[in-house]
Amino acid sequence: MKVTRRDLLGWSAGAAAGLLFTPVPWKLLDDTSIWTQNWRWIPQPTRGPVEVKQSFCTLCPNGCGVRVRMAAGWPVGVAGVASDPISRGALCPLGFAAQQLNWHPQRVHTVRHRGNSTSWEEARVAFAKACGEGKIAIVDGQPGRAASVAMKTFVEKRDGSYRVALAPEAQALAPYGAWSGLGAIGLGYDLENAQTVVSFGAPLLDGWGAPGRFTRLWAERAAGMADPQLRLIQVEAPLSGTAVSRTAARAWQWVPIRAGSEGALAAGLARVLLDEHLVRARGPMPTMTAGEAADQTGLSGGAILDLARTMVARPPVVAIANDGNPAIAALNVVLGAVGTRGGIVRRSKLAESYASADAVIGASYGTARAVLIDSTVPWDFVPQTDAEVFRFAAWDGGAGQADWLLPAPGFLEELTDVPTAPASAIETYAVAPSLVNAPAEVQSAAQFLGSIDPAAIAVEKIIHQRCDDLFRGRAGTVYGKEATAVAKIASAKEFEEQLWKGAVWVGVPPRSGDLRCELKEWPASGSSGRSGNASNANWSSAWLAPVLPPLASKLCQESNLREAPVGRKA
Amino acid sequence: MFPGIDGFHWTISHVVFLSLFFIVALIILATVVSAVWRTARDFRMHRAVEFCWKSEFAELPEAERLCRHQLAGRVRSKSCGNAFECSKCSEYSQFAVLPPRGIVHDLGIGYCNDRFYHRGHTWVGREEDGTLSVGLDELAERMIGIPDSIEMPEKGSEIEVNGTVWRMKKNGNEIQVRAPIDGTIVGIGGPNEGWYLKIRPRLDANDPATLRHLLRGAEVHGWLSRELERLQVQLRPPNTAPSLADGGELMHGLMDAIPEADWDTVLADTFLEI
Amino acid sequence: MSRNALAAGLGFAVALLCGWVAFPRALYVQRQQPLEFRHKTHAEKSGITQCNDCHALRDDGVFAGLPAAATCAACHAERMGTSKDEAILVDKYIKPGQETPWLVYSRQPANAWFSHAIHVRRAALACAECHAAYGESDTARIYELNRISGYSRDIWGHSMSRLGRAPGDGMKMGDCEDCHRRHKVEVGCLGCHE
Amino acid sequence: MASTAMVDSRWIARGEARTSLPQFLLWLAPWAIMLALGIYAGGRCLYYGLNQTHLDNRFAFGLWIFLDLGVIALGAGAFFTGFLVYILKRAELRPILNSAVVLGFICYSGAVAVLMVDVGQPLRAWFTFWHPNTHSMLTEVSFCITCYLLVLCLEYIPILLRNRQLRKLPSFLVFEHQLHKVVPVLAGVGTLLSFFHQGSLGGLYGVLRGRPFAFREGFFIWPSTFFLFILSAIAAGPSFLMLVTALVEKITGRRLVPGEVLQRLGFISGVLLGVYVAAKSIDTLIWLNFTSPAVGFAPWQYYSYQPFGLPILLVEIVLFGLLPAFLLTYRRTAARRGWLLSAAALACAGVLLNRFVMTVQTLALPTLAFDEFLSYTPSWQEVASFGGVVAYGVIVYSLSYRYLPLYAPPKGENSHVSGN
Amino acid sequence: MNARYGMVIDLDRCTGCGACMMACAAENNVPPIPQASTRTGVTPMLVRQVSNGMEGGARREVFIPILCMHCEHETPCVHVCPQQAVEVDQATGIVMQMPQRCLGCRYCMTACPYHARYFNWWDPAWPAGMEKSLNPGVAVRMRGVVEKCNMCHGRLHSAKEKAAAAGKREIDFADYVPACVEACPTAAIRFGNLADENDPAARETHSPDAFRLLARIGTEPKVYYKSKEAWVKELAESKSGRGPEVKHG
Repeated sequence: MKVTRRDLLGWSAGAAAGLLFTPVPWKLLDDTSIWTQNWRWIPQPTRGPVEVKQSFCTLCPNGCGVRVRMAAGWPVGVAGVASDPISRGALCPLGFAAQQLNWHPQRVHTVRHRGNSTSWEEARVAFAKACGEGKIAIVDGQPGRAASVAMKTFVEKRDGSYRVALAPEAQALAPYGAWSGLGAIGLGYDLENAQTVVSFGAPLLDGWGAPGRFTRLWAERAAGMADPQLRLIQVEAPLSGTAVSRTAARAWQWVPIRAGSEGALAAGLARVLLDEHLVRARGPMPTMTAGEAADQTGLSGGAILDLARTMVARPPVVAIANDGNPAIAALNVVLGAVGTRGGIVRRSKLAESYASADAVIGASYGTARAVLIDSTVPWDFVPQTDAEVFRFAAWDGGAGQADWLLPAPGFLEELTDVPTAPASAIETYAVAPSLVNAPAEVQSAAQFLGSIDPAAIAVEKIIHQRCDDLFRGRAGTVYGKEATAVAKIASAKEFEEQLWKGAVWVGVPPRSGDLRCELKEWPASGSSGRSGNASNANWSSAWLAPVLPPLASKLCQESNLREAPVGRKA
Repeated sequence: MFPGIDGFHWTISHVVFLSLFFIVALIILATVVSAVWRTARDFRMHRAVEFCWKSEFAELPEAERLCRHQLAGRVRSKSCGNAFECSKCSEYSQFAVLPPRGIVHDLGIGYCNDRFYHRGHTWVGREEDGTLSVGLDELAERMIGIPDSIEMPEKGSEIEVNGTVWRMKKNGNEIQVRAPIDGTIVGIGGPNEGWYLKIRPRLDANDPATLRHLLRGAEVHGWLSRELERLQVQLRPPNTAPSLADGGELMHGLMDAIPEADWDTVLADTFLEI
Repeated sequence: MSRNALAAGLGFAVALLCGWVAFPRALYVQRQQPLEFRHKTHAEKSGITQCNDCHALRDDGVFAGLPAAATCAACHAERMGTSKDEAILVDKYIKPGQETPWLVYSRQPANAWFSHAIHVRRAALACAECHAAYGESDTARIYELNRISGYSRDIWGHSMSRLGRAPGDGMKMGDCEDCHRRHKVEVGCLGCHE
Repeated sequence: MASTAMVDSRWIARGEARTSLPQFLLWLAPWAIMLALGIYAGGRCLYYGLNQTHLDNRFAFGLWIFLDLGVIALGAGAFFTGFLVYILKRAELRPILNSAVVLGFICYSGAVAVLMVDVGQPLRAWFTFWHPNTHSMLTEVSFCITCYLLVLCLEYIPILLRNRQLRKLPSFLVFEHQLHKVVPVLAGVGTLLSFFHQGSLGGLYGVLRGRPFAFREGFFIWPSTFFLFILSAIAAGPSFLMLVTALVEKITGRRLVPGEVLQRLGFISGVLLGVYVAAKSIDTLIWLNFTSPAVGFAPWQYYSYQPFGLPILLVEIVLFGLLPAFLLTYRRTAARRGWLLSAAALACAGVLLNRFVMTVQTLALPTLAFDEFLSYTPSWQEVASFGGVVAYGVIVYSLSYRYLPLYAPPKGENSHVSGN
Repeated sequence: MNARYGMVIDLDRCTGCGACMMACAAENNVPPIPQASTRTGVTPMLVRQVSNGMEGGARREVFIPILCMHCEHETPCVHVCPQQAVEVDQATGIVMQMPQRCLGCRYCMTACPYHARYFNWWDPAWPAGMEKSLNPGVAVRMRGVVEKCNMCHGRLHSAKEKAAAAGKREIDFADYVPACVEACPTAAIRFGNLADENDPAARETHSPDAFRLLARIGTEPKVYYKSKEAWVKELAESKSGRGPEVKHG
């Protein structure tokens, strides 16, 4: 029989009705919604056992203690260690996203020679050849590590030179080093005992030294207090427009001056202090009069006088520069803040001395055949030399400035030790075990050198040796779960074990009078390397890794809080 | 939504809101279901065709809805309000007259006085065996000539008065012929047999209700003459005045002769389609 | 009319057939476990009777889930018997130090948080209340994967209508809620979701 | 081609003069393109997500929500006319009833379509029904709009089935007839539903205590905007109907409905508009002087941001409110077609402006002291989808006009009313 | 005894370093979307910089961390959500956003006066391999849903589980510290149970320096702020944008 239109109509009506009595529509509805909740293309966290491990963040010389949450062997979260005397539980914002760094798109995975990828063997041969042909130089970013020792010994054996790229805080200390003839290393600010801190553009609240150090100090002794026990006076030019830097915004007092006139103000202040006999006549008399200073800084003479009075009102007082500006150092001499409690102090007995890497630059070291740059050196350090440059780096900071780009271990991928942070008043030592297996293709500079010179000592050995020495020194205290005097620790082995578990050795407080700066006349206001503006030097630019974790880029992108530092876009 | 589903709370607002919703939903559902059900019922009770006819009848042009008595000249002007169901008409009886016999040829087309004519241009004739034969009247036949195709119903199928009983195609026009009476098909003929269908009426052939609604005699004359007028008007070449009522003989195969005419309309008016 | 009814009835029947018979087959794709695991045999032969002998809670309270290959290796470092499944386990996974890629019947979406510690330790629920008597089974069931949602059929439960399910058959949110309702436990959304 | 034209003519009710097929297609073509573009844009939004739009976290609602509010307000003509014809038995409005239903259908289906693109997870939209939060105005809206769309479909079917070819199927014709008989019930339900969701759309903003610009005290659970939206909608609905009818008459060059019908519509519209404007003014005063200061917002400051100055408020109340209300009700002006239509246009503009202000200004204004005043410009995808909906409306309406008896109520109407 | 978790944020201590934002994003697996901007990003914790509008030495700036205020009363987002994707947890007082229930209508975002709710405009994505660094305690949200601060409920879960494993009913409060609180280098954020009068956070809410944003709207936020500076307190009660001008980034 023939199927009519009407039959089809009836059929489909029946079918439609029937469908409602089957699971089809309901199940599909349910499943599609579950599907939208678990789209296959959405990344899912890895399942696996979660554990918490301790180590130290070595992305900058301050070496803050970190508590790392590990899932299935991968770091998934970073937090501070409250018991850590250096960071006091604080981290810089970047630290909280550091677990992402090892996956950063700009991670260096292959040995590259002038842009083309090649092998470690090639690099080794090339460097060995260079060593044979002429002098070599090694530039270190975090001096005083075991690795530094290894590099130093290697290079000195070959009559080369070991140089250091200074952290900004250390640069500011250079003048005292020069005047005292001690070298910049081993000096620090005794902020813990200061009452008045005059910062000439140093980003004290925004990435100066270990993030936890001054901010905590400030929070406990200054924040929100009408009459704080710690007075922070920020001398600084306003940022673009009317905005001010974080430090200036939160300081007890902000003294806005013309950009670049820090030196003049320092001189002016010194002049006033001496003229008005606000300090016991000490040190050189600046040639500059208060009037001239007023003209240059854009402050009124009265303002400078008031500032001078405020400074000495609450001793001890210390001035902190953001660069190696000698005028500010001289001001400290006038204030008598050098070598005294709450001022600039000499902390180190153990520290190795070294020369600043700036010396690599220019003719003085033009004869170098090869320069090896450790991965701890900030990316913006570019040696002006025609020598063959071997650059170790975990992340590509952009531009083939180096002839050789050598993949170095990333975040927590390498065993290292953590020497005293620059600008710290007290000596510290810690061991940062690696928590993540480094990918096969990476090598640290020390390992690289070791593979060239069989006689070189392995980092592990040096660390062991140092622990031994520290234990024998019998001085200081170990801060683990609780604080224990070294003297009370039974054996070197136990001491070392504690350090490997994340404890920090803290040396004895500095004695005043260990540091003396004799200054005949007022120094010519040295050209300041960086403009004394805190915004230019904060955690994101002072930080050594050339890239930001994606989350940090996110912060810059999705909030008005911070500008992305140039060349640090992830 | 329902108790036991996450998010259902026995709170006033929740219960009130949902019950309101369900009431509304039920009402909507009920209306649809009732409409469907009543439709089905109409079909079950064979009222569909009748109903369709009524609704279409209402939309037929005035000229097609004239009362048979006006056609026969018994009243001046009267249009039918019963969709040609004369048995339902109160005034019918007063005009009841028996027609004369014999074939008449006074309009140039013939019609039989002993046949009963439906306005859809079909006729019904009595047969000896008590069945009724159904055919196309001469006007329709001449108009269509030889149809390109004919689609007849199956033997034994029921037909209902005014329902479509068979379809014909001519030059791409579909023609639906309306059944003149109720009944069962007992024989299938065609153009050549002179009749198209043999029908056993639902009621007895002699039952007045069977044929009462159909035209006879004078009514047919009046009706046909009107139809011819209409044709003349509709088929006249554009921009010429309407010719006289007795516009000569109606030729065979009109549709082939004047293809350019608006046959869609003409056929519709002829076979009472809307 | 009757003819209409016939057509409609036909359509209805066809729909029912497709919906109840063809649809489930189309929706779920069947997967074999990497190897046949026999709970019963283990219970009998090795005297491992407690579920948490293998499916243990870690010290931090997190459920370890299926035992790692290492756990199996404790006994199956070398072949003990002749079964080919054991051979697969030893040669394919334990020896090369690979984890066995079990297909987890009760795997929930990442956004659902379930704590065995809370349900087993605090509420003292028996494993079977959710996992049925799978512990006594002596075969690794076929794993049925929902093509759309990407989860095991065990989540919806084996009866498509979800009617008359055995206890522990079905692990949808509604099932959790029912149990919570029975035990008068009030948890908000975030009690179980991440 | 000829044969196509012939087939096409078979679908047009006999005796209805319609333009030739090619001309009709020519008219449809641009709209079809627009619609295609809209579908493409909407598709992108569904496939790539809403990053295709220029909406953002502050401007969570934008052009689309404005479109929804707008068309739904204008579509109110459908339920209101139905209400007048079937419930209040105003038979004189019957001629435009069909057209009203089709317009309503277009507006609501368009709105729902856009909503489905606007939400981030359309596949989960049914959660609203499965786990409804009955405190949310949006729940009320979703429920009512869905039901009412259903009602509109049911009201549309009879018109559809009166198509010349479709009606040839006896089952269709009979069904159409039976459906037609229950339409009054549907009209009643529709009225109830529309009443509520038009209101809830207003409530949507009125309940936002976090947005003092929109927040209104109210009566029982409904903020005053609930009632204002209903009023404005039923005021503007007839005007819109009038405009469309007039437009169609202009385009087709045929007089479709007797002038009195339009005047009647205009009068109703005018009266309601007057009531609305009065209510709105009172509400605004109360809000400016009590509601807003109570939560610590100095009212005049809402209007201190350009372009949303005080003028906008005045335009809405006077130019788009009082003026058309007068023009529509005053006999002399109402009698003049030109005045009548421009007044209707003003009324529609008024309700659109109101919806725009409620959506955009509410979100643009800062709430926290340190917020910025934000603006936003829709992306081409948003605009295209918007245009798509308009095109969809034009196309559906044109087709309905060509093939369905929109303005010619069946001669046999009586047979329907009396039933068989 | 139901808890009412809340925070007191000492604005005088905030240096605007952004550690809280980072820790929050890392803890909650918030994706770094390359195309996202200040208006389309997802920052459940957002530090905003506001100045007193003065020039020179008189200028003061303050950093205000904005997160979900977990409103106690008339919670705006809860009332508007059409499908109960937002609810106030009875046990903790946390206002909970359920991305899996959300259909992305964004009505809650228009309702929130603090702009503390964020829409996922993009599919979540990380550089290749980086998904290994995702926090297993929190599920990644899919595109097209709203999210906000859930007070690190992932940590609450582990705390509960730990307690249960140890056979305890109540969690050890030390185990439940939201990421931002943990991260703040100056300990400016104090987290606690406001229902417990002995809780230091609860006590701080009564300090004369404590205030809440837009308190007059009457939503009873459970996030308090604290500052000794008068002009900062004035920010709390918005004068509809007539407050101190804003730092544009």
